[in-house]
Amino acid sequence: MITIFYFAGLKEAAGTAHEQADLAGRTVNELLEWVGKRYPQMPLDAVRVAINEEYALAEDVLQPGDTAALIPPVSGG
Amino acid sequence: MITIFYFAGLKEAAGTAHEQADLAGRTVNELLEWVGKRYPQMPLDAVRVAINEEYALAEDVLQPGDTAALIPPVSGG
Amino acid sequence: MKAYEIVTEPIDPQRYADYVLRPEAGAVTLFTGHVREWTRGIRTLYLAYEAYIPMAEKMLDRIGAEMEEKWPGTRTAIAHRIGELKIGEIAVVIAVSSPHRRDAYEANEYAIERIKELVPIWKKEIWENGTEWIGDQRRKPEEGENP
Amino acid sequence: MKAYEIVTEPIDPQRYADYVLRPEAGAVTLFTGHVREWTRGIRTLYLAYEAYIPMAEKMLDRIGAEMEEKWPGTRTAIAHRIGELKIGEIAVVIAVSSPHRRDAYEANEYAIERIKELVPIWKKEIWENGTEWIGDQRRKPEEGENP
Repeated sequence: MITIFYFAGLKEAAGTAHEQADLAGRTVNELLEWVGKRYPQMPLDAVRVAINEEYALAEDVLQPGDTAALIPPVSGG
Repeated sequence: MITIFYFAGLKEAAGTAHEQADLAGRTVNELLEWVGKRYPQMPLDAVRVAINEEYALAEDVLQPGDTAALIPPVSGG
Repeated sequence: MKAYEIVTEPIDPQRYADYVLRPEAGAVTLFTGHVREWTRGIRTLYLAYEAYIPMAEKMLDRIGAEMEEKWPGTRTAIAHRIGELKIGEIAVVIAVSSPHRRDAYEANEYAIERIKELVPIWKKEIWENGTEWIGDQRRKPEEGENP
Repeated sequence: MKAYEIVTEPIDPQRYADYVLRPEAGAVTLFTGHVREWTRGIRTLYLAYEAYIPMAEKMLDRIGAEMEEKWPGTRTAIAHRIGELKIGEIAVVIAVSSPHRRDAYEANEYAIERIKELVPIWKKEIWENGTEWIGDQRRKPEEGENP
Protein backbone atom coordinates (compact mmCIF):
# COMPACT_ATOMS: atom_id res chain seq x y z
CA MET A 1 0.00 0.00 0.00
CA ILE A 2 1.01 3.58 -0.48
CA THR A 3 -0.43 6.74 1.08
CA ILE A 4 -1.60 9.55 -1.21
CA PHE A 5 -1.80 13.15 0.02
CA TYR A 6 -3.98 15.81 -1.60
CA PHE A 7 -3.52 19.55 -1.02
CA ALA A 8 -5.36 22.81 -1.68
CA GLY A 9 -7.84 22.51 -4.58
CA LEU A 10 -7.01 18.83 -5.04
CA LYS A 11 -8.06 18.11 -1.48
CA GLU A 12 -11.37 19.84 -2.11
CA ALA A 13 -11.86 17.88 -5.35
CA ALA A 14 -11.01 14.56 -3.66
CA GLY A 15 -13.04 15.33 -0.57
CA THR A 16 -10.19 13.97 1.52
CA ALA A 17 -6.68 14.99 2.54
CA HIS A 18 -5.21 11.50 2.19
CA GLU A 19 -6.06 7.92 1.37
CA GLN A 20 -4.35 4.59 0.90
CA ALA A 21 -4.16 2.66 -2.36
CA ASP A 22 -2.56 -0.54 -3.60
CA LEU A 23 -0.20 1.13 -6.08
CA ALA A 24 3.20 -0.21 -5.03
CA GLY A 25 5.18 -1.14 -8.15
CA ARG A 26 3.37 1.45 -10.27
CA THR A 27 5.06 4.55 -11.69
CA VAL A 28 4.26 8.16 -10.83
CA ASN A 29 2.56 8.46 -14.23
CA GLU A 30 0.37 5.46 -13.46
CA LEU A 31 -0.50 6.95 -10.08
CA LEU A 32 -1.70 10.13 -11.82
CA GLU A 33 -3.78 8.07 -14.26
CA TRP A 34 -5.33 6.22 -11.33
CA VAL A 35 -6.17 9.50 -9.58
CA GLY A 36 -7.57 10.99 -12.79
CA LYS A 37 -9.96 8.08 -13.23
CA ARG A 38 -11.02 8.16 -9.60
CA TYR A 39 -11.64 11.95 -9.56
CA PRO A 40 -12.54 13.00 -13.11
CA GLN A 41 -13.06 16.63 -12.02
CA MET A 42 -9.63 16.95 -10.45
CA PRO A 43 -7.36 19.40 -12.32
CA LEU A 44 -4.13 17.41 -12.80
CA ASP A 45 -2.53 19.29 -15.73
CA ALA A 46 0.18 21.07 -13.78
CA VAL A 47 0.41 18.72 -10.82
CA ARG A 48 3.80 17.47 -9.64
CA VAL A 49 4.23 14.40 -7.45
CA ALA A 50 6.50 14.14 -4.43
CA ILE A 51 7.48 10.75 -3.08
CA ASN A 52 8.52 10.81 0.56
CA GLU A 53 8.81 14.61 0.47
CA GLU A 54 11.02 14.79 -2.64
CA TYR A 55 9.85 15.76 -6.12
CA ALA A 56 9.69 12.60 -8.26
CA LEU A 57 10.01 11.91 -12.00
CA ALA A 58 7.17 10.46 -14.11
CA GLU A 59 8.98 7.11 -14.38
CA ASP A 60 9.86 6.72 -10.69
CA VAL A 61 8.36 3.55 -9.20
CA LEU A 62 6.36 3.55 -5.97
CA GLN A 63 7.60 1.28 -3.19
CA PRO A 64 5.43 -0.27 -0.49
CA GLY A 65 4.95 2.20 2.37
CA ASP A 66 5.79 5.27 0.23
CA THR A 67 3.97 8.54 0.70
CA ALA A 68 3.00 10.16 -2.61
CA ALA A 69 1.88 13.78 -2.43
CA LEU A 70 0.08 15.45 -5.32
CA ILE A 71 1.49 18.99 -5.49
CA PRO A 72 -0.66 21.46 -7.43
CA PRO A 73 1.05 24.68 -8.59
CA VAL A 74 2.49 26.26 -5.46
CA SER A 75 1.69 29.83 -4.43
CA GLY A 76 3.66 30.57 -1.29
CA GLY A 77 5.34 33.88 -0.61
CA MET B 1 31.61 87.15 3.29
CA ILE B 2 30.94 83.49 2.83
CA THR B 3 31.07 80.67 5.38
CA ILE B 4 33.24 77.65 4.62
CA PHE B 5 32.54 74.27 6.25
CA TYR B 6 35.15 71.53 6.62
CA PHE B 7 34.28 67.89 7.36
CA ALA B 8 36.02 64.66 8.37
CA GLY B 9 39.72 64.65 7.45
CA LEU B 10 39.48 68.20 6.06
CA LYS B 11 38.28 69.46 9.42
CA GLU B 12 41.26 67.84 11.09
CA ALA B 13 43.63 69.35 8.50
CA ALA B 14 42.10 72.82 8.87
CA GLY B 15 41.91 72.59 12.63
CA THR B 16 38.44 74.11 12.45
CA ALA B 17 34.96 73.06 11.36
CA HIS B 18 34.12 76.38 9.73
CA GLU B 19 35.43 79.83 9.06
CA GLN B 20 34.46 82.99 7.19
CA ALA B 21 36.27 84.40 4.18
CA ASP B 22 35.85 87.32 1.80
CA LEU B 23 35.29 85.20 -1.30
CA ALA B 24 31.97 86.50 -2.64
CA GLY B 25 32.24 86.87 -6.43
CA ARG B 26 34.82 84.09 -6.69
CA THR B 27 34.16 80.75 -8.35
CA VAL B 28 34.15 77.36 -6.69
CA ASN B 29 37.48 76.65 -8.36
CA GLU B 30 38.94 79.85 -6.92
CA LEU B 31 37.61 78.88 -3.50
CA LEU B 32 39.47 75.56 -3.74
CA GLU B 33 42.66 77.36 -4.77
CA TRP B 34 42.29 79.69 -1.78
CA VAL B 35 41.81 76.76 0.57
CA GLY B 36 44.75 74.88 -0.97
CA LYS B 37 47.08 77.83 -0.36
CA ARG B 38 45.81 78.31 3.19
CA TYR B 39 46.16 74.61 4.13
CA PRO B 40 48.90 73.11 1.96
CA GLN B 41 48.54 69.69 3.67
CA MET B 42 44.81 69.43 2.98
CA PRO B 43 43.98 66.61 0.50
CA LEU B 44 41.73 68.36 -2.04
CA ASP B 45 42.03 65.99 -5.02
CA ALA B 46 38.62 64.36 -4.80
CA VAL B 47 36.83 67.12 -2.89
CA ARG B 48 33.44 68.34 -4.11
CA VAL B 49 31.96 71.66 -3.06
CA ALA B 50 28.36 72.22 -2.00
CA ILE B 51 26.93 75.74 -1.98
CA ASN B 52 23.96 76.16 0.33
CA GLU B 53 23.62 72.36 0.65
CA GLU B 54 23.63 71.60 -3.09
CA TYR B 55 26.57 70.22 -5.06
CA ALA B 56 28.07 73.03 -7.15
CA LEU B 57 30.01 73.19 -10.41
CA ALA B 58 33.59 74.44 -10.67
CA GLU B 59 32.44 77.64 -12.42
CA ASP B 60 29.58 78.50 -10.05
CA VAL B 61 30.06 81.92 -8.44
CA LEU B 62 29.81 82.48 -4.71
CA GLN B 63 27.27 85.06 -3.52
CA PRO B 64 27.54 87.10 -0.31
CA GLY B 65 26.15 85.07 2.59
CA ASP B 66 26.60 81.71 0.85
CA THR B 67 27.65 78.63 2.76
CA ALA B 68 30.29 76.60 0.92
CA ALA B 69 30.94 73.11 2.24
CA LEU B 70 34.01 71.13 1.22
CA ILE B 71 32.84 67.54 0.79
CA PRO B 72 35.62 64.94 0.83
CA PRO B 73 34.76 61.50 -0.63
CA VAL B 74 31.71 60.31 1.28
CA SER B 75 31.60 56.97 3.07
CA GLY B 76 28.14 56.59 4.53
CA GLY B 77 26.22 53.33 4.62
CA MET C 1 13.11 29.12 16.38
CA LYS C 2 14.50 27.09 13.49
CA ALA C 3 16.39 28.73 10.63
CA TYR C 4 13.85 27.32 8.14
CA GLU C 5 10.36 26.92 9.45
CA ILE C 6 6.64 26.88 8.79
CA VAL C 7 4.80 28.71 11.56
CA THR C 8 1.17 29.27 12.49
CA GLU C 9 1.55 32.36 14.70
CA PRO C 10 2.23 35.97 13.59
CA ILE C 11 5.81 36.45 12.40
CA ASP C 12 8.15 38.87 14.20
CA PRO C 13 10.63 39.67 11.40
CA GLN C 14 13.23 41.12 13.73
CA ARG C 15 13.85 37.70 15.31
CA TYR C 16 15.02 36.42 11.92
CA ALA C 17 17.20 39.46 11.27
CA ASP C 18 18.79 39.02 14.70
CA TYR C 19 19.31 35.32 14.04
CA VAL C 20 21.47 35.93 10.95
CA LEU C 21 23.56 38.81 12.30
CA ARG C 22 27.20 38.05 13.09
CA PRO C 23 30.27 40.25 13.78
CA GLU C 24 31.55 39.73 10.22
CA ALA C 25 28.22 40.73 8.61
CA GLY C 26 28.12 44.23 7.22
CA ALA C 27 24.72 43.92 5.57
CA VAL C 28 21.39 42.36 6.43
CA THR C 29 18.47 42.22 3.99
CA LEU C 30 15.06 41.40 5.37
CA PHE C 31 12.21 40.68 2.99
CA THR C 32 8.64 40.44 4.23
CA GLY C 33 5.74 39.41 2.02
CA HIS C 34 2.44 40.87 3.20
CA VAL C 35 -1.23 40.19 2.50
CA ARG C 36 -2.38 42.84 0.02
CA GLU C 37 -5.86 44.26 0.15
CA TRP C 38 -6.16 44.87 -3.60
CA THR C 39 -4.91 42.62 -6.39
CA ARG C 40 -5.83 43.54 -9.96
CA GLY C 41 -8.91 45.42 -8.78
CA ILE C 42 -10.26 42.65 -6.56
CA ARG C 43 -10.52 43.29 -2.85
CA THR C 44 -9.14 40.52 -0.65
CA LEU C 45 -10.76 40.05 2.77
CA TYR C 46 -8.09 37.68 4.04
CA LEU C 47 -5.87 34.81 2.91
CA ALA C 48 -5.56 31.22 4.01
CA TYR C 49 -2.28 29.39 3.50
CA GLU C 50 -1.84 25.64 3.59
CA ALA C 51 1.44 23.71 3.43
CA TYR C 52 2.76 20.20 3.20
CA ILE C 53 4.70 21.06 6.30
CA PRO C 54 7.56 18.51 6.49
CA MET C 55 8.32 18.81 2.79
CA ALA C 56 8.02 22.61 2.89
CA GLU C 57 10.58 22.84 5.69
CA LYS C 58 12.85 20.41 3.85
CA MET C 59 12.64 22.56 0.70
CA LEU C 60 13.33 25.78 2.65
CA ASP C 61 16.37 24.09 4.13
CA ARG C 62 17.48 23.10 0.63
CA ILE C 63 17.08 26.67 -0.64
CA GLY C 64 19.26 27.82 2.24
CA ALA C 65 21.93 25.27 1.27
CA GLU C 66 21.80 26.47 -2.35
CA MET C 67 22.30 30.04 -1.15
CA GLU C 68 25.30 29.19 1.00
CA GLU C 69 26.86 27.51 -2.02
CA LYS C 70 26.11 30.37 -4.44
CA TRP C 71 26.97 33.18 -2.01
CA PRO C 72 29.57 31.86 0.46
CA GLY C 73 29.58 33.72 3.74
CA THR C 74 25.87 34.51 3.71
CA ARG C 75 23.65 33.27 6.51
CA THR C 76 19.91 32.82 5.99
CA ALA C 77 16.70 32.31 7.93
CA ILE C 78 13.28 31.83 6.35
CA ALA C 79 9.81 31.41 7.83
CA HIS C 80 6.45 31.04 6.14
CA ARG C 81 3.22 31.35 8.04
CA ILE C 82 0.16 29.20 7.33
CA GLY C 83 -3.47 29.47 8.41
CA GLU C 84 -5.66 32.56 8.07
CA LEU C 85 -3.86 35.90 7.58
CA LYS C 86 -5.37 39.36 7.66
CA ILE C 87 -4.55 42.29 5.36
CA GLY C 88 -1.04 43.59 6.04
CA GLU C 89 0.09 40.54 7.99
CA ILE C 90 3.36 38.85 7.11
CA ALA C 91 3.14 35.60 5.15
CA VAL C 92 6.86 35.10 4.60
CA VAL C 93 10.11 36.51 6.00
CA ILE C 94 13.57 36.04 4.52
CA ALA C 95 16.61 37.32 6.41
CA VAL C 96 20.08 37.20 4.84
CA SER C 97 23.31 38.51 6.31
CA SER C 98 26.53 38.89 4.39
CA PRO C 99 29.87 40.64 4.72
CA HIS C 100 28.94 42.70 1.63
CA ARG C 101 25.61 44.15 0.59
CA ARG C 102 25.46 42.93 -3.02
CA ASP C 103 25.30 39.29 -1.92
CA ALA C 104 22.68 40.04 0.71
CA TYR C 105 20.33 41.53 -1.91
CA GLU C 106 20.94 38.89 -4.55
CA ALA C 107 20.66 35.92 -2.22
CA ASN C 108 17.50 37.28 -0.64
CA GLU C 109 15.76 37.73 -3.98
CA TYR C 110 16.92 34.28 -5.07
CA ALA C 111 15.25 32.85 -1.97
CA ILE C 112 11.80 34.29 -2.69
CA GLU C 113 11.98 33.20 -6.34
CA ARG C 114 12.89 29.66 -5.31
CA ILE C 115 10.16 29.59 -2.65
CA LYS C 116 7.61 30.44 -5.32
CA GLU C 117 8.89 27.62 -7.55
CA LEU C 118 9.63 24.88 -5.12
CA VAL C 119 8.01 25.01 -1.72
CA PRO C 120 4.67 23.18 -1.29
CA ILE C 121 2.61 26.05 0.11
CA TRP C 122 -0.73 27.17 -1.30
CA LYS C 123 -2.59 30.43 -0.95
CA LYS C 124 -6.37 30.72 -0.98
CA GLU C 125 -7.74 34.20 -1.50
CA ILE C 126 -11.03 35.00 0.17
CA TRP C 127 -12.98 37.89 -1.41
CA GLU C 128 -16.41 39.28 -0.68
CA ASN C 129 -17.90 37.14 -3.43
CA GLY C 130 -15.85 33.98 -3.55
CA THR C 131 -12.61 32.15 -2.92
CA GLU C 132 -9.80 30.72 -5.03
CA TRP C 133 -6.76 28.57 -4.55
CA ILE C 134 -4.11 30.68 -6.27
CA GLY C 135 -1.99 28.74 -8.70
CA ASP C 136 -4.78 26.45 -9.83
CA GLN C 137 -6.52 26.58 -13.20
CA ARG C 138 -9.86 28.02 -12.18
CA ARG C 139 -10.88 31.56 -12.99
CA LYS C 140 -11.58 34.41 -10.66
CA PRO C 141 -15.08 35.84 -10.37
CA GLU C 142 -15.60 39.04 -12.39
CA GLU C 143 -12.31 38.78 -14.15
CA GLY C 144 -11.72 35.77 -16.34
CA GLU C 145 -7.97 36.06 -16.09
CA ASN C 146 -5.55 33.80 -14.31
CA PRO C 147 -3.26 35.49 -11.78
CA MET D 1 10.23 60.11 12.99
CA LYS D 2 10.89 61.63 9.58
CA ALA D 3 10.96 59.50 6.41
CA TYR D 4 14.53 60.67 5.71
CA GLU D 5 16.62 61.42 8.74
CA ILE D 6 20.02 61.55 10.37
CA VAL D 7 19.82 60.23 13.92
CA THR D 8 22.18 60.00 16.87
CA GLU D 9 20.46 57.23 18.85
CA PRO D 10 20.40 53.46 18.08
CA ILE D 11 18.17 52.63 15.11
CA ASP D 12 15.12 50.40 15.54
CA PRO D 13 14.71 49.08 11.98
CA GLN D 14 11.17 47.86 12.50
CA ARG D 15 9.90 51.42 12.93
CA TYR D 16 10.98 52.18 9.36
CA ALA D 17 9.45 48.97 7.99
CA ASP D 18 6.19 49.82 9.75
CA TYR D 19 6.31 53.35 8.40
CA VAL D 20 6.34 52.24 4.74
CA LEU D 21 3.73 49.47 5.03
CA ARG D 22 0.33 50.18 3.43
CA PRO D 23 -2.66 47.95 2.52
CA GLU D 24 -1.60 47.89 -1.15
CA ALA D 25 1.98 46.84 -0.36
CA GLY D 26 2.71 43.16 -0.90
CA ALA D 27 6.45 43.40 -0.30
CA VAL D 28 8.73 45.22 2.11
CA THR D 29 12.52 45.14 1.84
CA LEU D 30 14.52 46.31 4.81
CA PHE D 31 18.26 46.82 4.48
CA THR D 32 20.45 47.39 7.50
CA GLY D 33 24.14 48.22 7.27
CA HIS D 34 26.06 47.11 10.33
CA VAL D 35 29.47 47.86 11.80
CA ARG D 36 31.71 44.95 10.88
CA GLU D 37 34.43 43.74 13.20
CA TRP D 38 36.81 42.63 10.44
CA THR D 39 37.51 44.40 7.17
CA ARG D 40 40.28 43.05 4.97
CA GLY D 41 42.01 41.49 7.96
CA ILE D 42 41.96 44.60 10.14
CA ARG D 43 39.98 44.50 13.35
CA THR D 44 37.71 47.47 13.91
CA LEU D 45 37.07 48.50 17.52
CA TYR D 46 34.26 50.91 16.67
CA LEU D 47 33.24 53.47 14.06
CA ALA D 48 32.52 57.16 14.24
CA TYR D 49 30.22 58.74 11.66
CA GLU D 50 29.99 62.43 10.94
CA ALA D 51 27.49 64.15 8.64
CA TYR D 52 26.72 67.52 7.16
CA ILE D 53 23.29 67.02 8.66
CA PRO D 54 20.99 69.43 6.79
CA MET D 55 22.50 68.57 3.41
CA ALA D 56 22.52 64.85 4.22
CA GLU D 57 18.80 64.89 5.01
CA LYS D 58 18.14 66.90 1.85
CA MET D 59 20.06 64.35 -0.23
CA LEU D 60 18.23 61.41 1.40
CA ASP D 61 14.97 63.15 0.56
CA ARG D 62 16.14 63.57 -3.02
CA ILE D 63 17.06 59.89 -3.30
CA GLY D 64 13.54 59.05 -2.11
CA ALA D 65 12.07 61.30 -4.81
CA GLU D 66 14.23 59.61 -7.45
CA MET D 67 12.97 56.23 -6.27
CA GLU D 68 9.32 57.25 -6.43
CA GLU D 69 9.89 58.40 -9.98
CA LYS D 70 11.77 55.27 -11.07
CA TRP D 71 9.53 52.80 -9.23
CA PRO D 72 6.06 54.33 -8.95
CA GLY D 73 4.05 52.97 -6.05
CA THR D 74 7.03 52.37 -3.81
CA ARG D 75 7.28 54.10 -0.45
CA THR D 76 10.62 54.65 1.25
CA ALA D 77 12.13 55.58 4.59
CA ILE D 78 15.84 55.98 5.26
CA ALA D 79 17.81 56.76 8.40
CA HIS D 80 21.53 57.06 8.95
CA ARG D 81 23.04 57.18 12.40
CA ILE D 82 26.03 59.35 13.29
CA GLY D 83 28.34 59.41 16.30
CA GLU D 84 30.15 56.40 17.75
CA LEU D 85 28.84 52.96 16.79
CA LYS D 86 29.88 49.62 18.25
CA ILE D 87 30.41 46.36 16.33
CA GLY D 88 27.11 45.01 15.02
CA GLU D 89 25.20 48.25 15.49
CA ILE D 90 23.13 49.62 12.64
CA ALA D 91 24.59 52.57 10.72
CA VAL D 92 21.90 52.81 8.05
CA VAL D 93 18.40 51.46 7.51
CA ILE D 94 16.48 51.55 4.22
CA ALA D 95 12.84 50.42 4.15
CA VAL D 96 10.95 50.15 0.86
CA SER D 97 7.42 48.91 0.34
CA SER D 98 5.92 48.11 -3.02
CA PRO D 99 2.92 46.27 -4.44
CA HIS D 100 5.36 43.82 -6.07
CA ARG D 101 8.60 42.41 -4.77
CA ARG D 102 10.88 43.10 -7.74
CA ASP D 103 10.55 46.86 -7.31
CA ALA D 104 11.11 46.61 -3.56
CA TYR D 105 14.47 44.88 -4.07
CA GLU D 106 15.64 47.08 -6.93
CA ALA D 107 14.64 50.35 -5.31
CA ASN D 108 16.23 49.39 -2.01
CA GLU D 109 19.57 48.54 -3.61
CA TYR D 110 19.43 51.75 -5.65
CA ALA D 111 19.05 53.68 -2.40
CA ILE D 112 22.19 52.32 -0.77
CA GLU D 113 24.23 52.85 -3.95
CA ARG D 114 23.05 56.48 -4.15
CA ILE D 115 23.71 57.04 -0.45
CA LYS D 116 27.29 55.95 -0.98
CA GLU D 117 27.68 58.35 -3.91
CA LEU D 118 25.78 61.38 -2.80
CA VAL D 119 25.10 61.81 0.88
CA PRO D 120 27.65 63.83 2.90
CA ILE D 121 28.37 61.31 5.64
CA TRP D 122 31.86 60.17 6.61
CA LYS D 123 33.01 57.09 8.44
CA LYS D 124 36.07 56.99 10.65
CA GLU D 125 37.35 53.54 11.53
CA ILE D 126 39.02 53.14 14.89
CA TRP D 127 41.38 50.18 15.18
CA GLU D 128 43.71 49.08 17.95
CA ASN D 129 46.62 50.86 16.29
CA GLY D 130 45.14 53.86 14.56
CA THR D 131 42.23 55.60 12.93
CA GLU D 132 41.22 56.58 9.41
CA TRP D 133 38.57 58.62 7.70
CA ILE D 134 37.32 56.15 5.09
CA GLY D 135 37.08 57.60 1.61
CA ASP D 136 40.12 59.80 2.00
CA GLN D 137 43.49 59.29 0.36
CA ARG D 138 45.52 58.19 3.36
CA ARG D 139 46.65 54.59 3.75
CA LYS D 140 45.74 52.11 6.41
CA PRO D 141 48.39 50.87 8.85
CA GLU D 142 49.78 47.44 7.98
CA GLU D 143 48.11 47.35 4.61
CA GLY D 144 49.02 50.04 2.14
CA GLU D 145 45.83 49.56 0.15
CA ASN D 146 42.93 51.93 -0.19
CA PRO D 147 39.53 50.52 0.76
